[in-house]
Amino acid sequence: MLIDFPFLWESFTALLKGIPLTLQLTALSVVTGGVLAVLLALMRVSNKWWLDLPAQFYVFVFRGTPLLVQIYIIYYGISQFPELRQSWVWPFLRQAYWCAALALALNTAAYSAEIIRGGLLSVPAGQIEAARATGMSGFLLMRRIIFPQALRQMLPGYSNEIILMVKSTALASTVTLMEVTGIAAKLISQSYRPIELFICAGAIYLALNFIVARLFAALEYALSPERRPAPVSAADKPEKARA
Amino acid sequence: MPDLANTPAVVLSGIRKSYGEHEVLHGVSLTANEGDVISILGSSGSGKSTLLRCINMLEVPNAGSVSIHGETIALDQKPGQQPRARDNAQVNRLRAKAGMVFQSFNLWSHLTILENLIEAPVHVLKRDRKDAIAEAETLLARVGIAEKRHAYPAHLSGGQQQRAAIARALAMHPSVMLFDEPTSALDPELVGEVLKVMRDLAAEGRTMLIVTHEMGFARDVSTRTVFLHNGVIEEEGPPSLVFRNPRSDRFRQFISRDEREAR
Amino acid sequence: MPDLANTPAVVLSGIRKSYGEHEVLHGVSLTANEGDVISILGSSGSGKSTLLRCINMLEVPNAGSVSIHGETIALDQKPGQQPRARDNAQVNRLRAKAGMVFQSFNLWSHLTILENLIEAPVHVLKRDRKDAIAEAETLLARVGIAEKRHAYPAHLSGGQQQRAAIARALAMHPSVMLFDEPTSALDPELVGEVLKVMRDLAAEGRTMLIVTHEMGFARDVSTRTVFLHNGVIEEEGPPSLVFRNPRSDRFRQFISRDEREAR
Amino acid sequence: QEKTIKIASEGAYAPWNFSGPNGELQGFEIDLAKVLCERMKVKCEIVAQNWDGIIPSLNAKKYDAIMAAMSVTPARQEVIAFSNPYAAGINAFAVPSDGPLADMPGTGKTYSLDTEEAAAKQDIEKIAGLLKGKSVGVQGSTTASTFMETYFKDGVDLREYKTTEEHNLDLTSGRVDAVLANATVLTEALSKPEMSGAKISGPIFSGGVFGVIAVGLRKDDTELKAQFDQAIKAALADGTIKELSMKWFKVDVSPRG
Amino acid sequence: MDYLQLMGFGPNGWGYGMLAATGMTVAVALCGYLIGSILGSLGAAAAFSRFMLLRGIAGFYTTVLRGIPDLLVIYLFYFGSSSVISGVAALFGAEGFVGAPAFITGAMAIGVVSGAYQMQVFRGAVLALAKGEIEAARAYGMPSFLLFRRIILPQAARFAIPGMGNVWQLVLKESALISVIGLVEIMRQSQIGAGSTRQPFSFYLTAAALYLLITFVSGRGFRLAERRAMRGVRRAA
Ligand SMILES: Nc1ncnc2c1ncn2[C@@H]1O[C@H](COP(=O)(O)OP(=O)(O)OP(=O)(O)O)[C@@H](O)[C@H]1O
Ligand SMILES: Nc1ncnc2c1ncn2[C@@H]1O[C@H](COP(=O)(O)OP(=O)(O)OP(=O)(O)O)[C@@H](O)[C@H]1O
Ligand SMILES: [Mg+2]
Ligand SMILES: [Mg+2]
Repeated sequence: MLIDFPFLWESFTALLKGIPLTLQLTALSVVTGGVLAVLLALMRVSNKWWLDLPAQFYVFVFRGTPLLVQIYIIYYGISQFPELRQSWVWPFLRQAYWCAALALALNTAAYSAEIIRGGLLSVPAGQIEAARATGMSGFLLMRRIIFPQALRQMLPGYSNEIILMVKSTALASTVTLMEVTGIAAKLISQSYRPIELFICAGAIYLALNFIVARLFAALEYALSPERRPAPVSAADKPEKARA
Repeated sequence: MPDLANTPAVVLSGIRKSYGEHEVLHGVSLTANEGDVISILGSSGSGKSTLLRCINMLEVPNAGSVSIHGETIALDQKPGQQPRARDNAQVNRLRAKAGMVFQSFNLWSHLTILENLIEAPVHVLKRDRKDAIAEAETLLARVGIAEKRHAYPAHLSGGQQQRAAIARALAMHPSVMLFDEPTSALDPELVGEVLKVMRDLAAEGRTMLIVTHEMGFARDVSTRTVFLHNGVIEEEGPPSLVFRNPRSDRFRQFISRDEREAR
Repeated sequence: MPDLANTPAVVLSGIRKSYGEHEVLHGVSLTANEGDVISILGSSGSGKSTLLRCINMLEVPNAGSVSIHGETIALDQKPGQQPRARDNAQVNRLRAKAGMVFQSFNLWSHLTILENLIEAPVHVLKRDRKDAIAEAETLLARVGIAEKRHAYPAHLSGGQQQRAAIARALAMHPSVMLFDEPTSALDPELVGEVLKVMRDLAAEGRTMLIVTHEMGFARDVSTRTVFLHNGVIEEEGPPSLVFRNPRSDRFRQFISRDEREAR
Repeated sequence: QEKTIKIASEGAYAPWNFSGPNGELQGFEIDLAKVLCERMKVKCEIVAQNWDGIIPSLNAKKYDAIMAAMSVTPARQEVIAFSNPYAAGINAFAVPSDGPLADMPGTGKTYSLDTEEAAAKQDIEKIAGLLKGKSVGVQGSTTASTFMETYFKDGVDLREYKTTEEHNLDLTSGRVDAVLANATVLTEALSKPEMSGAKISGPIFSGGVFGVIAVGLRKDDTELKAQFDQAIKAALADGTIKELSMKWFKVDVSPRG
Repeated sequence: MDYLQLMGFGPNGWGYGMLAATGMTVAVALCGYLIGSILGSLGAAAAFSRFMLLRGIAGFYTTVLRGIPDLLVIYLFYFGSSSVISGVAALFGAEGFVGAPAFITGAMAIGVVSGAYQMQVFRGAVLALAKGEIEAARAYGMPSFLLFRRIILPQAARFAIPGMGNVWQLVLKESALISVIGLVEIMRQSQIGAGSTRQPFSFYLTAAALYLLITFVSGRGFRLAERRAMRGVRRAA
């Protein structure tokens, strides 16, 4: 089979137009989902059943069902109730954009919560006790001791999640949003050359995700100085701002 | 504010602590007055670390009470449940006054040694960062690891870690100090240095509870010696008294071994 | 098989080890004959642990060579790269002969104490599981923690962990033993017990290299004392000689402190 | 020895082709396939295949023919061949029955865009006026979307959905003001209680961009194409197709001319 | 027709079909997950290797397979492998579609993709291990594989299990994509049902319930595994 370069190029440029929407949805869901995930993870490790149980249930439902079904239910399902169509949320939920963002955020929150929980559990008890012994607790303890250590442990897993989110935005095309996959599906239907279009779309996702993966690798490196060989001449190392 | 001159720094009364079914402390009572230096002796597994950890509520006792500077830590004891402190803010406040050196050091692995030292002063005591750094450097110099200040704990030798842990506790200017075998990883020379530091602190009137196997220190520096055996205090008193005239057979045996070894 | 009677158990020659640019060992040479008990003294940070860790290649030296029972460990030294052992199988074989007690114990946290003891005998030496358990229980009884055999390391006191670590090393029947401050967390009574165990082992003709701060042990039990200072051997010889007539000023100072403390 | 040919259908597009609870395929095209195979004197096996992979799998020789309500379009013709048509695509708008669009011009009429384009265009223009600023849902990658893009280029907010059920749901929820879809499929859907609030409005269109529906075949499989062509011609001639169409759709979808 | 009848096991009920599809989902997901575990642990081992080439391969694998849409991987596997196999078969005179069975292709494709994710999970877990305990194992002469099996794996499991649970969920959902190669799993069956009966909610909600059921059962397993892996870990007061 001869490769049809003009066609590939044409498809590629058409697909590029979907990138802003893909990125917007990713950013929106990762940020809001991330905040929710931290809360859920804290509830999970709180040792209080009345916090743990709801969080467990949330994770169970949102991790347990396909994102497609979640989008479907949020977009098509809720709208079947006339009461909701009268309420104040309708101006938002009427729009596919907010429905997709909401579904993506709720979904990633469940997955991220588990990743964060794993990170929190990996912090050695002794180091937490040392912090408690100085009078640290609650948010301060979390921010200064637990989270910085949990963070580097969970980065690889979290990079998985972000990359998945970039790819999951593709499902937004099921609710009429024209992001990269939506455009690809349209072009496929016009040209019936799925392989070529998938390769173009694949290249775009790969490029986006490559950037995500590199960013995470760089972050992991930057956050783990103690895993590297000792600093050479300690004396003249500039002091790091860690305030 | 209770009257400082007359209230004891630490009062433990009837402390019991169990892990599962296994009771480790069977009702320990102990009073440390301001300026007391109490050395806690005892064989391995007798509950020394557990006792220290009960003082700052890292282990919440199953029974008994802990007071620091006259303030009793409120505990909740529901039957069939793990006991817990009622008021976290209170516990945190008191903890900030009680510096602790852990038996296993527990330095924060994601922070350099200097950062380990300034972490709590800056963030818990809200001390000025510059001042905290200056003081930390003095402390590090005092324990002889100034040149390691930008190293991470994982890159230090055992003795260096222990000294960093001591310096970290001192950086908090605690009024009560809980030291769990603070010289175990040090060579005799450094043991001497560290004991000197502790003597100075004692002279400043700090209250100290020190778990130690250094009989010399227990004898020479401490104002009181406590011998813990199987979770009860078997012997207690000024070292001059208990070392010369032990009432308990177990303690006599304990120190006799030491005497034999030391010669 | 080299002639056992004449080949030394461990030969280190010209060992250099750097972390980054910081050279910790500046060419250390040391020979331990079969049955030697070598105590390694030195102040904190002088490189004692690093030296022990070089013997079983936990740290691969940047220069120099290590031979165990006459077999030299083959090293690859490419310029600009971390040095590494050429033959992993060889290293593993020799390691299985050299039992090690770590300064920080390093018990396997996911295994109970008993499981810790039988892990390597069963899986590395392929010893029969039943036999291994029987022996492990004897060893645990010998160090006094038989009743903790089904506990996990995190639930042991410091001294109990250290004893478990010693028992774990002994369970391998190593012909060479590398002990890094094996009594640091023990009370004087137990120090006595453990030193007795080591004396017994010495009597059986095992070769031992022991980093220790117990001057008494160094003086009384070891056949040779090595004083490490800033990464070089400053003093070496039979304890009867070096303790009485130290050639190096540094060593004289080092032991003088101890003398003063001990009285 | 009888040859066996494999025919793929989607199995999820009632009443053209759909599945019973136990996976047995039914529908207009399934019946038709059986008739055609009988006439071609070959043994047939009908398999269900997800729409997304239906053309690539044909070219990968996973099966030999597609009968899945697939319209003949130039783009598809670039990758596969088509037999003679066996049905015409007829499409219509559906709208909420209590809304302003309930009685659009031309309701009840049928236009062929091939032969009656001028008349059709008059109504289309009026409808375009009504639809200005409104949103219309269509199934993506269908002739319905092509139709909307051709005749309602400006002023209409066109939304593309994966399936017809989905745009029907949005019609009930009010997210779109109208949908355009295959009339047979719409009629079937509107017969369900969930969609009792909607109705067909405006004329039914056929021909033109809606084109015709035919068997999809591999380009190099000329022999099979000839067999299908002949069988379809015969089935059209003797009214079999019309009969099946009336059975399943209640209207005749046989291609004209 | 009411819901119970629709999803029931009567002559007009879709119950058996949905059940069979559930079986397919579980089977493909399980096989894919296991293949992924093997690839993931090999990948993680390679990522820690001292050979630059191995590290490079591992990095390439995880970046590319996580980076491209999963559907593309499945297409490449399915059509790629079948064109190769068909080509070979044609040499021997076979005609038509010759390919690896769809099930194997699907499981392989999912395995290769999930391996890339599992590799990251394992890598993170290994980084969290206590270095000293690994050194202890080395010091006792444990060769690499034994060390991996006896010490690293059980300890890494502590930190890996939450992430592994995530990947399992991912694989479960990903198995829906294999419908493009002709396997009927839960989502495809629901789509068929929705398109055939025009009752999408009944089917998609049932699908969600079935996934939740699988999640519930597997969640039990993961919880047990986590409890076992966490033995001997002390949690801070
Ligand atoms: N992984 C490492 N990276 C960088 N420097 C290290 C590392 N390990 C040890 N060092 C440094 O090497 C020197 C020697 O360390 P070593 O652990 O051998 O000391 P030691 O003699 O055992 O001391 P101690 O009696 O305190 O245990 C120390 O200055 C230490 O800071
Ligand atoms: N988290 C725990 N869970 C169960 N048992 C524990 C736990 N911590 C300590 N123990 C047990 O409690 C007893 C007392 O332990 P503790 O650490 O107080 O001893 P110690 O006097 O400090 O001994 P050492 O001198 O060896 O440090 C020991 O028998 C120990 O096994
Ligand atoms: Mg202790
Ligand atoms: Mg050391």
